[in-house]
Amino acid sequence: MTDPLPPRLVLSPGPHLRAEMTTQQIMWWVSGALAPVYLWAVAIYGLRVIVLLVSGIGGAVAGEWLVNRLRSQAQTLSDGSAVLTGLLLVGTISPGLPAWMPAVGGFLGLVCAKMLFGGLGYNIFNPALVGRAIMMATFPVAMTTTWLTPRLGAFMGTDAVTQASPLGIMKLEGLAKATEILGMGPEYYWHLLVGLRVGSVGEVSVVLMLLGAGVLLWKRIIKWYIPLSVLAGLLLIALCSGIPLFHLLTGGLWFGAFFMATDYVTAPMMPKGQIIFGLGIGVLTGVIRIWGGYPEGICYAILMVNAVTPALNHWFRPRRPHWEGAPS
Amino acid sequence: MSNAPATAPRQMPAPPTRTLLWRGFFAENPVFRLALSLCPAVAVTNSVKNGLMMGGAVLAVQVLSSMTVALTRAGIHDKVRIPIYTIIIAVWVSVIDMLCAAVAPVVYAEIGLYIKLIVAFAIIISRLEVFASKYSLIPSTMDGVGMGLGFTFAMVLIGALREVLGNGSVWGIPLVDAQPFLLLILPAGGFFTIGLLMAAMNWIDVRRGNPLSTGGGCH
Amino acid sequence: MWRRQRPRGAPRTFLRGGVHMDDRKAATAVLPIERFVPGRVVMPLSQHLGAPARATVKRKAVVTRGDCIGETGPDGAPIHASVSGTVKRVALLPHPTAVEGEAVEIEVDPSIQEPQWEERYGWQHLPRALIVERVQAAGIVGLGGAAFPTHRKLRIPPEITIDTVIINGAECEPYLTSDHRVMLETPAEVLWGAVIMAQAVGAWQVVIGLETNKDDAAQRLREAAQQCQCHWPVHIALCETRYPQGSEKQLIEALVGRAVPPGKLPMHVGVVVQNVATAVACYHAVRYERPLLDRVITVTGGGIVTPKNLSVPIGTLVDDIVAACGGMHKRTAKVIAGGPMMGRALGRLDLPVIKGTGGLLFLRTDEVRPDCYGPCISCGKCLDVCPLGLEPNQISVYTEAGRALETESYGVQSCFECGCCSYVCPAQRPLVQFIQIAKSAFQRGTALGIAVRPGAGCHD
Amino acid sequence: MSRSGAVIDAHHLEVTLVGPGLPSVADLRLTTTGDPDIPLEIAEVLFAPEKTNTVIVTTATTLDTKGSYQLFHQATGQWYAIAPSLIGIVISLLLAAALVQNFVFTRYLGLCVFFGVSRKRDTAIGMGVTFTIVGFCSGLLAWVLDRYVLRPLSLHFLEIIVFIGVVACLVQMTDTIMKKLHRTLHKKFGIYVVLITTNCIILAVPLLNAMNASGFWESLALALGSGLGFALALFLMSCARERADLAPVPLIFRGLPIAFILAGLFALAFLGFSGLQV
Amino acid sequence: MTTPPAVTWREMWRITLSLAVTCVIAGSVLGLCFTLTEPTIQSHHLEEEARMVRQLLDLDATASIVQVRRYVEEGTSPRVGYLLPDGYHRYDLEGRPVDATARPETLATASVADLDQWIALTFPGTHAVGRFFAGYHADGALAGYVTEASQYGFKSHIRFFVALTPALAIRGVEVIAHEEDPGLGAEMTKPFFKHQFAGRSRESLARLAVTKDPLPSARRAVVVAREGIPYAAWQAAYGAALGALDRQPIYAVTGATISSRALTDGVKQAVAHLHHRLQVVHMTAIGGAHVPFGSACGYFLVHPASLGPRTRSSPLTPQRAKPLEPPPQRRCAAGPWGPTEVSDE
Repeated sequence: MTDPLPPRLVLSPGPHLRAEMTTQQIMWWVSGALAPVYLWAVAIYGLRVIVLLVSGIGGAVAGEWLVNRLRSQAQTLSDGSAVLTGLLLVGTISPGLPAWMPAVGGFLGLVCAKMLFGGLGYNIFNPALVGRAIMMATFPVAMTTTWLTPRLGAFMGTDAVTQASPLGIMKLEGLAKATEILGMGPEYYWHLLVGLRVGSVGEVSVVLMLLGAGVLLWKRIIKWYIPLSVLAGLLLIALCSGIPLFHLLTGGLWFGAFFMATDYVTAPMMPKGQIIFGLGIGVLTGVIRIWGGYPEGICYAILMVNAVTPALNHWFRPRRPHWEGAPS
Repeated sequence: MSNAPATAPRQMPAPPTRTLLWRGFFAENPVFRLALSLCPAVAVTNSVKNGLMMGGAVLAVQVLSSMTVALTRAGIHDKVRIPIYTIIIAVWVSVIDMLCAAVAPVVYAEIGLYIKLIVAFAIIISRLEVFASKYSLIPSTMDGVGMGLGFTFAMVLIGALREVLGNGSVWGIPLVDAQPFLLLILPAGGFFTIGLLMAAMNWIDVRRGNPLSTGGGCH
Repeated sequence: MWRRQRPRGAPRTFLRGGVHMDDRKAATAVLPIERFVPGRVVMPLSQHLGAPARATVKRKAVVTRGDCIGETGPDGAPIHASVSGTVKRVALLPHPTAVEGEAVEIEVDPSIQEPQWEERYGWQHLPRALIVERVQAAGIVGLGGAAFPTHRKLRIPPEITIDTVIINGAECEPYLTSDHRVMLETPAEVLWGAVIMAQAVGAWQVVIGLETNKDDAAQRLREAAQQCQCHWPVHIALCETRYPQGSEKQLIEALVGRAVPPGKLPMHVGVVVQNVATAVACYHAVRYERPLLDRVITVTGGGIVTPKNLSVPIGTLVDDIVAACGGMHKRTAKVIAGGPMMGRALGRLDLPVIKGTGGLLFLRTDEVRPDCYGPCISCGKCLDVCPLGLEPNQISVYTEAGRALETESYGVQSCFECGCCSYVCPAQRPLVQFIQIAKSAFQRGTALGIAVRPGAGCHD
Repeated sequence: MSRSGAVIDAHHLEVTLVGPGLPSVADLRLTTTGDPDIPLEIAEVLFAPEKTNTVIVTTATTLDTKGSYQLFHQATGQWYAIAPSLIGIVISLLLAAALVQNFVFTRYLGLCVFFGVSRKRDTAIGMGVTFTIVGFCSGLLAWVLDRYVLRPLSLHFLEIIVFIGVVACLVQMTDTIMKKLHRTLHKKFGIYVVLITTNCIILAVPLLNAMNASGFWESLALALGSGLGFALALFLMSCARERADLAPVPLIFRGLPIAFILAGLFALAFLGFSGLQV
Repeated sequence: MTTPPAVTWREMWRITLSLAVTCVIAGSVLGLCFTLTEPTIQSHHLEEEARMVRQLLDLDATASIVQVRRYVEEGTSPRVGYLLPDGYHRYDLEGRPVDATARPETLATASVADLDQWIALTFPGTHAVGRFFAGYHADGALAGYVTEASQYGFKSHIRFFVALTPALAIRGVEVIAHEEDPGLGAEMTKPFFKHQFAGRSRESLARLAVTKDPLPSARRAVVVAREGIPYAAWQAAYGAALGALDRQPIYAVTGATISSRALTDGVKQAVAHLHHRLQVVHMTAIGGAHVPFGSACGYFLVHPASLGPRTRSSPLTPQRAKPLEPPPQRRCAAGPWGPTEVSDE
């Protein structure tokens, strides 16, 4: 079928092609990379994880929708960032939390950290982590005590609240007693690796997170600079504690390093800046874990280093080749 | 109904008393609009009581310093007026500080440091420089009262919001047994509250059709 | 520290930035160049950078192919009739780059016999000035797209020494295969053209740079270099297939490892770069004193029924080419003169092919990028691909906020608009246009705010 | 009694003894500095590996790693003080004042100047540097006045007027000296020097020192730490605000409201430092 | 930059004069104000402390409270000193009395700060390190002790009072100052936590543990009932329920185990220290006579009569200066240990 003159030729400026990956696709790829982690969470914590996800995502989506509505501007939900924020938020909370709390966190995080600054791309702090920090300040008891024992196949599972997370025990009881309670043998480390341990919804299985991160690295959505330097930074501090492997495998480190710290908007853009950013996160996480008040510090560490991102972007700029002696 | 007597040599007609008294509440609110004296607005407003006390202290210092300056302005040498204003404020702050300590020791224990810090508030010295040094006693007093009341209003407003939502109580009396929204009594909550209240003020302004001023800060 | 090191044996390339993209050349790379002569041509009088030519013919005049119909000053390139026939009108007609411009419309008269151009004696050993003179008389301009009069590039100021002539056969734009076919089919002409230009500028070596996806052409050139005995050091170098490999400065960096500072020309580092088609045109101009008359173009894209490599007289209308290529698909949304990255979208089809047109690209709705864009998410991809180390994201954000005048330090002025940043931007922001706006703001001295268009609707 | 040991962890401390030989458990008497009358229970005394004359004392009672202790060796009649090193204390106080108890984000001081000056990065850096230097000097000067004049003469009711006087004089002096010595420096930083007077941090530091009856090193750490903390807060805030200035912030939030929200988010992030024991 | 117009001598003189006059006026205003408000501020301060002690010990307005201040004298042979009602007593580290100094008549109405200064001057290198209170009913009977202590909690030091019966069982705990997180550590000031200590004997404290289990509701009811009623009434009402108290752990505040543990450790330590020190000061020798602690009646923290506003009173100030004479033994056997129990006998 041919037609001598199509009705309308588009007259847009070049380039007329574009690469495959769009913002929306990036958001969905990241969400997809998180899927195994959440499936695992459902497997060990039961269907309540889904309720939490619905709540967290619902809160975040509601926040974005409401602000757009109040500003009477076009809805931006289809870019997928609000859903991802809700998803990430639920990854950082304890599985036994009352279901309405993630909604509050998601809503406030999205509104305060993102929508008030003009929406996607303009936020300075990671909205999911701001949501978590707000929840931590508002529901301190629920956020720190509602851990569940992981039990494979526990679909509607027994909701027994167990001892604290490994890092909580470490903070509370000190190294010697925690070693005794946790029984840090090879088997324990194996459990840490596969994710049979007490922890936040998204952070338990290091293996599955590596899988998701592998996908993101393969799709070139994230680069290795940030995650590796986060791990390196933490290792630096954890070596002082005497149990580097424990610190490396537990807590929200991997979740934070691969899925939180790599958030484009709140991370620096140049490799050098990214490495400093990552090292900062790692070191601060270690400092908070070992000397600070909280058992786990990656949430606050990322937030604090997010604050430095604009400065890092200012300091580390692309190298302009052949500049010297050239007229500007 | 202007009260300004045209006696002083470089006198301009003072605005009417009503304007002087009211403008501190909205149009020139020292916290929300002029963005001066912000420290106590965040620091001591986790309860209405503290806010009211702080507001009262600022009101007293403002009025007393304005009165002092209005009365003695003929004798103040122009070159050293700023140091002398500072001394006057410092004296009144010290007096109020001691009185507060004597009258309300419990509240004073919490906000004592901030009462002392009133001496560094830009709002007070700026009112002295802008108003009290140019007008006679009564308008200056009224101006001080207006500004002080505006400040107190802001403090009570912020304090009430933060206490009711963040602490679940009013004037220290618990309202409900439910868990309050703890964030608001933390520092972050204080900043959020003021930010939202400022935005609300802007919103009212926009609804009234006034142009939006995004300025502020002391210079 | 982070600079990419070229592994031993790997193809040469420029140092930073650039995009690897699907070259989409398969559809036309194997098609030989076909000759197509239309029933009429429209010769715009402005086909090069600089003041337009003055028409020397009137309506109803009869012209023979090769007659000069537009004169210019010493800096311009004259226009020659590309077909024999009758001048129908000299008028303001639609122009592919400007909105419209003065043009000469010629109706082909098949009865007029095409003139023959004889080989000139001693063409291999002409003095430098004479070569340049012949090139100028032939009306040759840079056929890579810039349309800068070639004789001006060959006229080197005495204080500058040129050691290398680079023939740009990179053709890094996707879809386009015209240079590729030219090199495949007439390698000797390319070589001789290059040697002539080396003579003209006093260079002692010639480097022909091709991308690795044209290694068959490289092979043909190598064979030709052995056969033609031009006694000149000619290197045929393969470069990585990476956009914008064909950009002058990038190609110089890849081939001779020299960096051209912003604001300077290649000749300042001792290099002259010419396109493959230009080289062939120069060869014809010097050997036969034949003016620039034809142009090899690639007609391709999902919107055209039969993609072809065509050799057409300059001035051929797009309409006629579409007809010669079997017509357009219904869903064709965009017609682009040139490559998809730096080419220009055409709003109508009654426009002529001019000297600088390297191809015609017909894109369907599903092949073009959408017109709306989202906010910058600071992914930094544009920083990675910018060959100059600029910060298009910052420029765009500042420009959007109406603060284009603060973008100096992000390098607005040195951008050559290769479009890599726009290509990779996941938010599909038209970064090149933001940079253009910023540039014009600097020229005007004031910046205007641009309404922010959040990405709503883009993703549906 | 100079410092001769340090607390290693909750149950161990390390002491370098004057003489050789390993003292027995019964021979040692360990007390906290404030409670010398109540000995703490010692479980074991061992030589420290690879150190001469240094022993590691294991206690049954839990020790405070930041506390100071006294050890009495009855056989030699020697006293040993076990305390964190001075540098350690000063650094820890410094970090506490700059980060954990950041004056802007946890004590809400200096906000007028903070919001007024944090719009541009350059002004923020200028103010931060100037404030740190002037604040440090005024903090020390005020401490000297408080310790050697106000306190002995029981004139503490004059502290407000004296401290504001110190600040005002220092600011005037800095301004004049800078003007005389370095014109360009004055041009660059002069405006900030004048602004310092309205920054309550500079007044709060001596007031806090007076209130807590701080010693010299504590005052020094507080003066320096508060300045550094303020400078850090100002710098981070200015970077963030420059970015927020480019954003399509809702109309009613433009300017100060969004700056407050931003400060709230910073305060939220700084919560991570809470409970930090350096 | 325009140079400022030159200042004439006359003008300079005026400026100096006006500044000087301002300063003088300012100084005198402040001095006047200070003189007027200082007594009230001081009495408020004392009153607040006295109110708390009185409330903790269920004392009525006629009761009297004695503050015992503890000092440490540094040096090669350190001494521990106690400012007792009759004077300043020094002991060596083992608790053996070294000497005692009667308080000069001139300091009869001195404030705490003045007394501290007096001691610091008399015994160089001495500084105050702590204190406790003893409360007496109007008839002179010992009502109990209140000791002040502090312990590092989650973020900073928690300062608290522990009230004890004469037999050193805990009557109550009151947190004076803390910087714990709201909703977490700050919950330890709530009745359900702080009253968990009430009723425990000194001996049982050594075994006292902190558990993270939730507080059983039956226990909670008993504990919360302590709020607002006198100790004796509470014990009378819930005596039966308190039976197994010594085996009951402290149930930590949910999510704030560190703060809960810190306070529990602090209370345990405070009681142990008070026990130790009472044994020392209980036997006080002045002029060879044993003065059992609690028998002296002169040095009141607050005497009912001194509580009117605008009266100058200081913690160790009697309304009428009493000479250091061996007071009659009045029901001092209320203490749980007799002289025979003192270790260094």
